[in-house]
Amino acid sequence: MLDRNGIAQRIAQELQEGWYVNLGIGIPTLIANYIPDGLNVEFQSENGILGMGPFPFEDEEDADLINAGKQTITALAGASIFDSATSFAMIRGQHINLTVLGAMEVSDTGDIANWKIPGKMVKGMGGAMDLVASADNIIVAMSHTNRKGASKLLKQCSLPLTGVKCVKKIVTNMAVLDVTPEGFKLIERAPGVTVEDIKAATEGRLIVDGDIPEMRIA
Amino acid sequence: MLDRNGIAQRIAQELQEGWYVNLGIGIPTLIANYIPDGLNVEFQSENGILGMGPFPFEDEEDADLINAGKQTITALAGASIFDSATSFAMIRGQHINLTVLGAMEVSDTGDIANWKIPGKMVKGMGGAMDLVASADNIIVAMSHTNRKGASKLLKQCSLPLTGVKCVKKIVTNMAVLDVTPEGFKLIERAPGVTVEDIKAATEGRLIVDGDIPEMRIA
Amino acid sequence: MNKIVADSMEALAGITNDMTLMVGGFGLCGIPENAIAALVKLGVTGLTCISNNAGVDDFGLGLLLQNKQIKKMISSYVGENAEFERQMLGGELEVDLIPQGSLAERCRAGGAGIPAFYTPAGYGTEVAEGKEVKDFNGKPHILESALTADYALIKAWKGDRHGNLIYKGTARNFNPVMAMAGKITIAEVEELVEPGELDPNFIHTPGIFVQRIFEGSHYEKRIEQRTVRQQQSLS
Amino acid sequence: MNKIVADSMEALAGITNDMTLMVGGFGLCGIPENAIAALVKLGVTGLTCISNNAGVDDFGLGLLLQNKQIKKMISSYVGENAEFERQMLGGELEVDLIPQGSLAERCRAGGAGIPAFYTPAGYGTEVAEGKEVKDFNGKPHILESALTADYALIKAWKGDRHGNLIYKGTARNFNPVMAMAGKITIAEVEELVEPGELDPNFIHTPGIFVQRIFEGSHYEKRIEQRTVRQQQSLS
Repeated sequence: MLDRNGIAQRIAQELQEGWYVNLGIGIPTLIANYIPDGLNVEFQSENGILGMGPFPFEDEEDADLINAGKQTITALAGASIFDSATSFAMIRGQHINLTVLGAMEVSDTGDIANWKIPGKMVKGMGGAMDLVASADNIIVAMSHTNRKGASKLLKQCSLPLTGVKCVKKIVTNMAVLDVTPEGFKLIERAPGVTVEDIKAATEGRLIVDGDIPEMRIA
Repeated sequence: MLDRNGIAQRIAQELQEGWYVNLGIGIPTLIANYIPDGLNVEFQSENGILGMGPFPFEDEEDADLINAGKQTITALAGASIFDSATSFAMIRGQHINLTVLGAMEVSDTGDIANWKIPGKMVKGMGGAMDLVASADNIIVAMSHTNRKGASKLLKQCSLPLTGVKCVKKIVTNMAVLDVTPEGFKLIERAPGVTVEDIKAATEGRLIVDGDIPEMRIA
Repeated sequence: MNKIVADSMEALAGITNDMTLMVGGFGLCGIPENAIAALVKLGVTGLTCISNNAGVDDFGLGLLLQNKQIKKMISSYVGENAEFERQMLGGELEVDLIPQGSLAERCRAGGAGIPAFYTPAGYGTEVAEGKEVKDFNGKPHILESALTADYALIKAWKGDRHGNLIYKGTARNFNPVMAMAGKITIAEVEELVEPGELDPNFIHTPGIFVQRIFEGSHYEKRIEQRTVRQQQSLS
Repeated sequence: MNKIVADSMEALAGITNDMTLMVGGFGLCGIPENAIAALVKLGVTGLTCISNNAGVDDFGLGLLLQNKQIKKMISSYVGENAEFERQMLGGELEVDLIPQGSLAERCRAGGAGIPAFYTPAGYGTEVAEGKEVKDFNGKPHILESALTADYALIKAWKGDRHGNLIYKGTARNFNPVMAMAGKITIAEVEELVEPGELDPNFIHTPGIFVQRIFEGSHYEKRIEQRTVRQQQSLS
């Protein structure tokens, strides 16, 4: 089983040269720590920056320079700053090559729910609905099951949706899966996790086709 | 009868403190020469500048600083430069207080035609359709009749329209007229022009209500 | 043009109960601190506030919430504010949650004279309820309408008396689009400068979008998530 | 990121007959002079060009018209070009004239993932023919669709290898919105600078909208209407 950093590390392997990437709050944010050496990618944060750098050193924090998680950040050489409408023009206009975000539930048709638990959690969708509706390439980073052990990979989402038929790939603590017209297609197992484990933890349609390799994480 | 400068001078009297004004090509451009002393107005040109100043002195022309008529211009202190989408956001969003433009024909319901003579002149509408459709306050500056002596203030425009029911006021070489639901309402006569002259030169419905004063042009 | 007013209280002249206000900022970054403080002092109630977030319990729009001045919030994310959640779940506060990109674009549209536009964001979710749906390039989109406000309260870095503004860093965020969408836009700046000091080529918000401007004071610029990395060892 | 290509010919790689190109500029101000010259050399034909104007007879897009490379123009104003008028009235050239503001907004929409929007411009005119009409606030608006292009050819003042651009004066005009709307956007700049030389806070076009960039040469920057005023006497 992977921990949060392991999930981030595995997703980092999906990055390609020259990509613009939007990382959501939580596990996705950790991906920036695992960029392969020499690979040029730029991070966008939807509050209005492209070319986001690492967190600042202590005493160098600037209240006027934060990411969408409200964390203090830095700007790299070649960065640019813009307003919220321009930021979502980039997102909606499909100029972002990859979006990674967390989820509470994903359905085997690619629906995603991650913004609301009726009567309980009402934080809002932030930019998530724009991101999932617009991106050609969305990876969901999450744990395979919730705290009670119930699957988060479902036939149908039970929570209010963030977007429909949009998730293309899922990386969990147990597996890498593609979302296909036939359901979740198992691509890789996490170290020490069996196909049976994954079957047991997946409520939605699961396709297991031939031998499923174990992930390689450097 | 007024000449082109006289028409411009009369329209300049309509300007009010703090207004943003878009002046079309031709007679409207001349209005900038007649701003009353001490009155603060700012000129917008739809190719992307606010705070347009006078023409440059010789040898100070900048190819990267022109107005919508492609003339070299200057920028005043407090000017700003922006792209075409932002420029028309100002126009469409009704942030411009007054638009003045020329016309080939105006109808007594406020329709305007100024962009096309079928089979003959095909220059295009430029920004005129956006301007007339958006502005709350449009003054048309033109000669009362065409070169053949035919009225340009009509019951109905014969040329392809630029906009419908949008003109509020017309200043010609002969008169100042408001466009009202009942037709052209005569407000002022040009020096030396009689009400009868204006009646004869106006094809559309003309309302003459009481004594019509002569314009005062300083 | 001289749009300078003396202070935040003078800037707020004309704001009355039950009005709709836009308030710039993302989280606590780039919020009009002085105008919000003045609104608390003014005590107007029944406000509809359009703002990406709702501040935290004791800062930003949270101050207006504590003071029960807000009737309705139109936001995209309100997760940092316990009082907000309490009022909302208790039915005291109306809330319209809308996707962040749609919020930004609806403000811009309001300022740009575009009454409505199509976006894919929110299709198939509760955000789409009651909205027109239309396919473009085989993909469903929903029709979103423009937002405007009686007053927009925004914050910039520097400005001049024509109302020209520049912002600093990600404190820009929603401020430029809300400046466009306010019937009356009130800009507070950290520094008022003379016309001409701001290069016309690098102005973020042209003065035409701003009706009143004043120099704010005592900016707290609170950081919500102070996050740092370790200094590298010098070896 | 390194998006720098050696020259205009390399920048145009992939442009073939019958493609749709956006070309920045207003009149002759801010046009991509080097890319246009390279297009003439490349000799591709059947082009659909989206550009506010069509140049003059012997400069700008006029060069492509003379060379019969353009099948269709989508513009707002083409009054400065006799060859254009001849080809158009003679039926050799298809022309779609659209309001300037709608042209700018349709490009922005194309880049911003907004497939259509409502505008009052053109209602009641031939521009509205065949378009959906809808009333908002008692005023009729027409539905306009987004524009995109296979390639956008734009011109900026300075740029870096990430594709970040700044423009100078009113040479900005349509360039930023066309940069957004090109599937492949080719930017030519007067000066390539190192990343970091352009202040992130004052970049007009973020690099994400640009796929290729090169430093142009021999800019003629022709002035269409040289207009000057008299020097004041010194008395």
